[in-house]
Amino acid sequence: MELNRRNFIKFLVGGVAGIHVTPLPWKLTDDSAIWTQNWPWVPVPPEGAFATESTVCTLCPGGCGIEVRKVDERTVKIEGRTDYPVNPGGPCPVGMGGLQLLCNEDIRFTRPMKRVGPRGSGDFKDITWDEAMEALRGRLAGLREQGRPEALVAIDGSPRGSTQALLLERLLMSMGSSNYTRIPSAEDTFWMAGILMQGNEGPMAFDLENADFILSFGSGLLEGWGAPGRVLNAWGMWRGEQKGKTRIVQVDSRASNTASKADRWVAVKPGTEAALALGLAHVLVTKNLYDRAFVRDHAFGFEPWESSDGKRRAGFKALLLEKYAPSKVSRMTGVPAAEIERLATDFARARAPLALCGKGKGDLNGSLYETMAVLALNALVGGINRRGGVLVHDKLPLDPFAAVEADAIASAGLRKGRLDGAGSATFPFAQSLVNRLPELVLKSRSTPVDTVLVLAANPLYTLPGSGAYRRMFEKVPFIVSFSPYRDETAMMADLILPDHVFLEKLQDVVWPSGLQYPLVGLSRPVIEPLYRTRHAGDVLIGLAKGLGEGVADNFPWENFEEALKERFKGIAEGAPGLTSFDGSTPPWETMASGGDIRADYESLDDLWEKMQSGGLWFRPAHAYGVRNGLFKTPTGRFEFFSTQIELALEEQSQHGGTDEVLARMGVSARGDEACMPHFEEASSGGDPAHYPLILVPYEMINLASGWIPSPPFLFKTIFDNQLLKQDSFVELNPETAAKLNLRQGQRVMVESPAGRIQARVSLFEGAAPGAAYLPLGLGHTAYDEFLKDKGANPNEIIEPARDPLSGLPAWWNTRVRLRRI
Amino acid sequence: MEKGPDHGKHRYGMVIDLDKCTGCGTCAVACAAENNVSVRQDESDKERSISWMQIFKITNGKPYPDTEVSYFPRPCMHCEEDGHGHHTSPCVTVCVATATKLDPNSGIVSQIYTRCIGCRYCQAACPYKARYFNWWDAYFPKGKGLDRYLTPEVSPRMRGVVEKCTFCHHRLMRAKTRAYAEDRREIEEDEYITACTEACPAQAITFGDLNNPKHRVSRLAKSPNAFRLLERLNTKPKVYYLSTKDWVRKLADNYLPDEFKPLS
Amino acid sequence: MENQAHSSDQSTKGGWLFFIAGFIGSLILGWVIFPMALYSSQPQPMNFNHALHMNPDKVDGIEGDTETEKCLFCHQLRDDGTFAGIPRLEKCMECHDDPESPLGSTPEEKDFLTRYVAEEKEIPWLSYYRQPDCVYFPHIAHVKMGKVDCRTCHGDHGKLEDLPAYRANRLTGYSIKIWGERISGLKFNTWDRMKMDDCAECHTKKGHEENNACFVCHK
Amino acid sequence: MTPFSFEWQWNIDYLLFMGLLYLALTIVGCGVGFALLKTVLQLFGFMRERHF
Amino acid sequence: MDSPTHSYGVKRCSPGVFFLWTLPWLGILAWGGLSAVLCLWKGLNQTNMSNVFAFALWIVFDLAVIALGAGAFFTGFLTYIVGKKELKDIINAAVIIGFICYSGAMAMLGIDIGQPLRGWFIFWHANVHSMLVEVSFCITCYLMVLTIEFIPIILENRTLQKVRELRLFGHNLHEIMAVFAATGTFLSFFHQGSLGGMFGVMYARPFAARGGFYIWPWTFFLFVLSAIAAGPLFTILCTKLTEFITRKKLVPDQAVQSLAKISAWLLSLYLVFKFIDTLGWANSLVPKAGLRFMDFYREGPYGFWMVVAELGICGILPAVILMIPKVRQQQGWLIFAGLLTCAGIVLNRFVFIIVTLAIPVMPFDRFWSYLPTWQEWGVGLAVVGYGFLLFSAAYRYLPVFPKEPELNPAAD
Repeated sequence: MELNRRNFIKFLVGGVAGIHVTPLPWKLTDDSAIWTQNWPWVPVPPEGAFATESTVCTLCPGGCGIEVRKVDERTVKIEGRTDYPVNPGGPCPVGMGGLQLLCNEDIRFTRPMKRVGPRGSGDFKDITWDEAMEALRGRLAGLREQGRPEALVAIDGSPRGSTQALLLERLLMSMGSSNYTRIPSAEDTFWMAGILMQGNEGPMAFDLENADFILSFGSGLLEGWGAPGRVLNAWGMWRGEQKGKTRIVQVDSRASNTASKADRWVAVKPGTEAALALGLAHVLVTKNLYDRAFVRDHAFGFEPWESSDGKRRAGFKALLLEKYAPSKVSRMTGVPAAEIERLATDFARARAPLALCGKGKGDLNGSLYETMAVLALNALVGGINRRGGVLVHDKLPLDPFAAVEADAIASAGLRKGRLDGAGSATFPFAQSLVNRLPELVLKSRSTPVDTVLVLAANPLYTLPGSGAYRRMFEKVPFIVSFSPYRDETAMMADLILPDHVFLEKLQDVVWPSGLQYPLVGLSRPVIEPLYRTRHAGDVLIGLAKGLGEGVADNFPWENFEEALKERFKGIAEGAPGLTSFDGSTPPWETMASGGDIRADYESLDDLWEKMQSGGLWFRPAHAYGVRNGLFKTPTGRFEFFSTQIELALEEQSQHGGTDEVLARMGVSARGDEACMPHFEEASSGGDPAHYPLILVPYEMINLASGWIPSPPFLFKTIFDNQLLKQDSFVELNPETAAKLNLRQGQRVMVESPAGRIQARVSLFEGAAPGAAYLPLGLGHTAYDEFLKDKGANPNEIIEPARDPLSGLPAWWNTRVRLRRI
Repeated sequence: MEKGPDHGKHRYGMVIDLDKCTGCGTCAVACAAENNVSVRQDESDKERSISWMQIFKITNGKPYPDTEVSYFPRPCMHCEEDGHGHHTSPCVTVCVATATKLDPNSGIVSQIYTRCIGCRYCQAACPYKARYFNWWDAYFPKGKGLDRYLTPEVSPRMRGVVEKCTFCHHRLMRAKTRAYAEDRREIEEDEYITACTEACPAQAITFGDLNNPKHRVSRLAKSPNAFRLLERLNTKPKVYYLSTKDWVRKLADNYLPDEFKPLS
Repeated sequence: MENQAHSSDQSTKGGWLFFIAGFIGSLILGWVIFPMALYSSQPQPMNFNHALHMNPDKVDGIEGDTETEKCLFCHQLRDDGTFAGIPRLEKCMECHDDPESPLGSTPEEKDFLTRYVAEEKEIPWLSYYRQPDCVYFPHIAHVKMGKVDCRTCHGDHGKLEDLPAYRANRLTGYSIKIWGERISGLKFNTWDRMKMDDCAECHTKKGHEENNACFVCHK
Repeated sequence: MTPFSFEWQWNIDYLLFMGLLYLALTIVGCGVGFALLKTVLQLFGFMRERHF
Repeated sequence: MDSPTHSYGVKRCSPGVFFLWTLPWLGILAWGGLSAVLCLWKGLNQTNMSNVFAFALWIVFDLAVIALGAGAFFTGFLTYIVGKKELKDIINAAVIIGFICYSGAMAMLGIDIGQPLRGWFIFWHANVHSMLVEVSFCITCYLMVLTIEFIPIILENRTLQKVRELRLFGHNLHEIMAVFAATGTFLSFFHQGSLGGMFGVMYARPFAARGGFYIWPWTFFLFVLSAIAAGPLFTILCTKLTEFITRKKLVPDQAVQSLAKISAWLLSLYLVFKFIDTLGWANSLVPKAGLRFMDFYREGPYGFWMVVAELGICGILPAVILMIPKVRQQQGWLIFAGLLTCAGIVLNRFVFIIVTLAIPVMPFDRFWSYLPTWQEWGVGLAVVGYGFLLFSAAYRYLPVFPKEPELNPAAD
């Protein structure tokens, strides 16, 4: 009996036979399957107690109410709120995916940082908050010591009128710099048009839900215009309970979602919306369909008049009759004359017609004359301050803070005026012109700008002609970013003072854009900050305090919350409002009650406390139909002919003829026409012979297009003929593509005089012939793998002209050509 | 004994009004966020990306300027029949390991990831492409913090298994649990709705019990404008669509020439 | 290989011994060594005397008429019906509110007060009965609506004076309580095993076969 | 799956389908078992070996 | 050269030559092994399969290989049950080819499923209504049967014959081979059918769906028929290839002709049914789904030519060739027809798998295309390499062709 091979085999056979009558093979089979069910690398979300907290979304100026579902201290889901009047339901997809902007360490700055590598390299070093604050404080103090505080420039993208914006501007003023600039948005254009025609500083308020005929001039109602939660909800209502009662007509050059889903799509040549609006006005006049009572009693400059100097002035009506007959407008816009007449008739015959403007989402500014033309159209049908029209409001009674007390250094700095020339003779109506900064910095050898503070903005990505900003930032000595995100602009910064992101941050949401009644939301933090970030408001206050007496005196608050609460003094003392909404009757239904509202709070403290829980103050009341004393224009009337433009031109004409002034303002019209809404042919640097197509950047609701990055979830909703791997698609009409010999999916270079980007061709019957459409919101060069190098950013090749009169960038008229690669 | 399609206790279903739907994609995002759906670096690979609620874009194909686009949001249809008259859905009959079943009490087609062996037969059988295979492990790179938003109510999937829309059945469980806490056994119409229904800003989606005549869905599903996707295949989906537009209605199914009967 | 012709006959009988040796060897491997190797053993961070806390003579304040209600006093159902599981420190501190003054005199309590209450640190308990992530188990449906005793699934855990070590399957990560303590898989008590078939068996026995539908217990 | 599994349903589909599976397995098992047994018996001389 | 490991009275090449011959097949196996490891380790993302092409190259290989391996059960059936004695000369080869095909297919399926470690759920948690369960059950059982059928052949190896236990066991198994053959026939019949049934029951895929008898759609029977028509031809092709490579005659013509004749009849019968099925389907199920026959052949590379190729060139043509005894008896024509038939059956399986999935059902969906990755080719071709290797080894060491010594009398 030796252990030879055969016996060993027998031993093994015995073993194999034996093992099968033990649990081992069976349990291992079972356990290995169970192992695959519990792979250690598959995350197991921890259990805990569920809770929901409500707050307000600040990812766009729309300010939807949101509810955040939490498991213990983790936020797991964002949902819409039914007790918030802006959006009685879900928010937009960006808001829905917001948690991905909170819990992603690759796109966030988790602590203050200092640049160590070359600019733009993204090489940063961790520093402490003390070091960070001291670095910036030292820089600012240095500027004051050198007596050039005006070399401090801020680029701010926080919503207009928000406390954070106020504090930043205040810091600059206290320092002695008037160079506070803002990222231009549709709100700026609205503001200017409002001032010029209505004399009113309140935001443009559209009584959408009460209108029965909505004529939108390129406003992307379904692409995120205004407060998306509100507009989409209204849309559902128009197609639901109110089926057939409200008609929607979309003026657009492309079969966008809004155009397709509207009752009627009026296809216009890109950029000719103003001409169409004026053509409609012409029909209203010739067919006598306009509101004669309103024009007679409350308007100025419609009929001919004799001015004080005895000159006979033709007026708006004459301008319409002369230049905007349907046949002419048809040639300008490509819309058949008969359709113009029919549309005008339908519009005028509606009970509550409302014309809208603001290109796309309104994240970018629009054309001032176009906005004025649309406003004029509303006025012609008597739609100003009428139920279902454009409502005229005063500014919110939020406390503006006491005036800045400038010390000697500051006063000297402030006297030097603004670098960008906003408010100057050339740009009399602009408040800030960030688009002028690059040329100012780049043209001089030593830049007049020393330090730039960037707050809630990503100019390198979001502004048209972004290349110029990159060159500017390469030259500016010191850049400070408050961005919580590793965005393109932050990558250029020398110092990062990361802000909290929205769910960690206390913020006021001032009047969601386009809303027809005053509303302030309070976006409360729903979780403790995840990282070592700091509220930008607190940083600004801290900085001011660190800069010593002259500056610190203007910042009497301990922290942002205190400053914020102080602003609500105005609300508490002003017209009564409500701090809760039960969701039963929408405010737009009850608004007609006039001013008859009883405040549900007693004092500032009471209001503040109630706002902490409901996150809301609003005033669902409006004095419809009141027009007397409404308009704060020099004539006290709605001005079809803006006397303020006339005045500005006159003031300047001493320095040359009016024609010269107009030329400087970029206005091609001459004489009285310049003071009235009119159509200005888009000017573009590109020669149509070499650049045969017009580039139309368009926005999508399922991509964030402002400074906020898109949550990765959104890419599930992007089609593969919009983005495929690293390529975004340029939409072309099949006919246009055929002429250029391009096929679906083909890679092309989109070239403009300003640069070129790569894209693929997407054939779309709904694209206007002769135009090339590129989506905004793709083509990041910063952030993480989910966002970086995906698609192209059309801003890079846009050659922004100046919008006539407003001075803001005109980004809708760049010409391009496509080259196969 | 097999119960007929109408004889189960509940038959949860959905009605999507395509006239209201704006194609914004909030439903798809809400679904992904609610259900811990994995997001990959390249979501443009539509053949392999996962979107339980997938949105299909359709156009009427007419030349400029008569072009129109519309959208079909497509969750799992939770079919009631397999197309051959059996009271089971096309995917359920074929599943080898009983990983997917049609629950007779709720009408929901369940999918158990830990049971699924990943043979993908169900995907082949589903004409709606509502089923998704996990070609990769869920993507949560280390140290990125992305897994912090995962909800414990839905189990994250491992690679190699099929997943699909579940009508947010965990919300049904949530509602039931809450009802139990309040000493109730039955739940109300609004207590259980899916994440997409809740999220839709245009209120285009309605969810409820098709067996309950009081629920809005059972009324809407009987509307003359109501139709289902690929109805002729007799899979009896529980997701209905509403549209007044004939070209949209026509694209919901295959028709021989002259077979389609327009509404107007 | 040269003597193969007759070696086959020779080795036949002796060879069977090798066969039997192999057979018995694998029996030992499979029944004794394998189960020992498969499970890890980890002590709880500190001891908890269930028996003491459940004894009204020694500890009062734990209210409840029935055993189940007493269990639920600490292992609570939340207002939304979800089950809180092992109590958090907060719950313990409803009674043990002062780190300085113990209520009793056990060393565990002292340990608890100094190491956790004073430091405001949660005790990292190891849960014996946690089902895997794919399982949705609503306690409320069983305890409140189904009137199932805690004992049915958890056995006499509430009578233990000492917490046993936590043993987990090294391969699957399951607590040994789920698959069952006995490697043979035999089951004598309802709480011996908590696999799917056991849940289903109980549902069927109680006439709730509809609850064997997949989505009742899976998530 | 065995009739003891909770997923088992007492209907004709299961009986027929699983029945045939078990039948096939039984036949194959019996066949192999028979050959094994016969071999063992022949080895220990309880049965005569047939020569080919 | 005689060696104690070879059978008596046959000549085999030298170990060195044999080793060189195995090299390419080992290379393919290594490629397949690497692919398999990658797929198991990293997951199926290594392939180009997708949610559209849930089934792809591997399943095509599987179905093709299993259809071609049908020669084993059918020849076994003819030999042991029907009693066609002349087929005893080819049955061993048929069994080995069957074994190769089935074991290869099983291995490939093991990689193809997303969770191989849970594969046994098919048995433990079976859904008895799924055709794939029927397939799995029968294939697994049949693979057992094939193994049992293979064992006596292995044990007939000259060296192993010296071990008494093994010799006895082999003989005893061989004695009751008819039982196994019968069981195998039963199992194989059902899974060949249910493989077809798998597609026929996808009622919501109008391209694949079929009406049928009881629970079995017509494809069930078509697959059985096509498999038993093509399987024996594949066995013939394999033996002819072996004869060609070894430059020996290994199987008497009688056996080959007998099989070929049966195949010819079965193929013709299959084609008749297939045409009836296609016409019936095109005129009932297809219009019911709102489609027309030609709608399926409009998009992508899969045009009407596929129908012509599958049914005409690879169907009618070989059937005609094989039906005429004089033509069939010429080796060239026989091989040509065999190749066509086998290509036809592969094409048929391809159409049912890939084309079914590529054709969109929702009108607004689009046509997708698919190209396998090298990993997919690796795993697929590994079966071929494995087949060559195993068959070569069997030929070298086992009495695969019992008539070989007789047909090739030793020169010395």
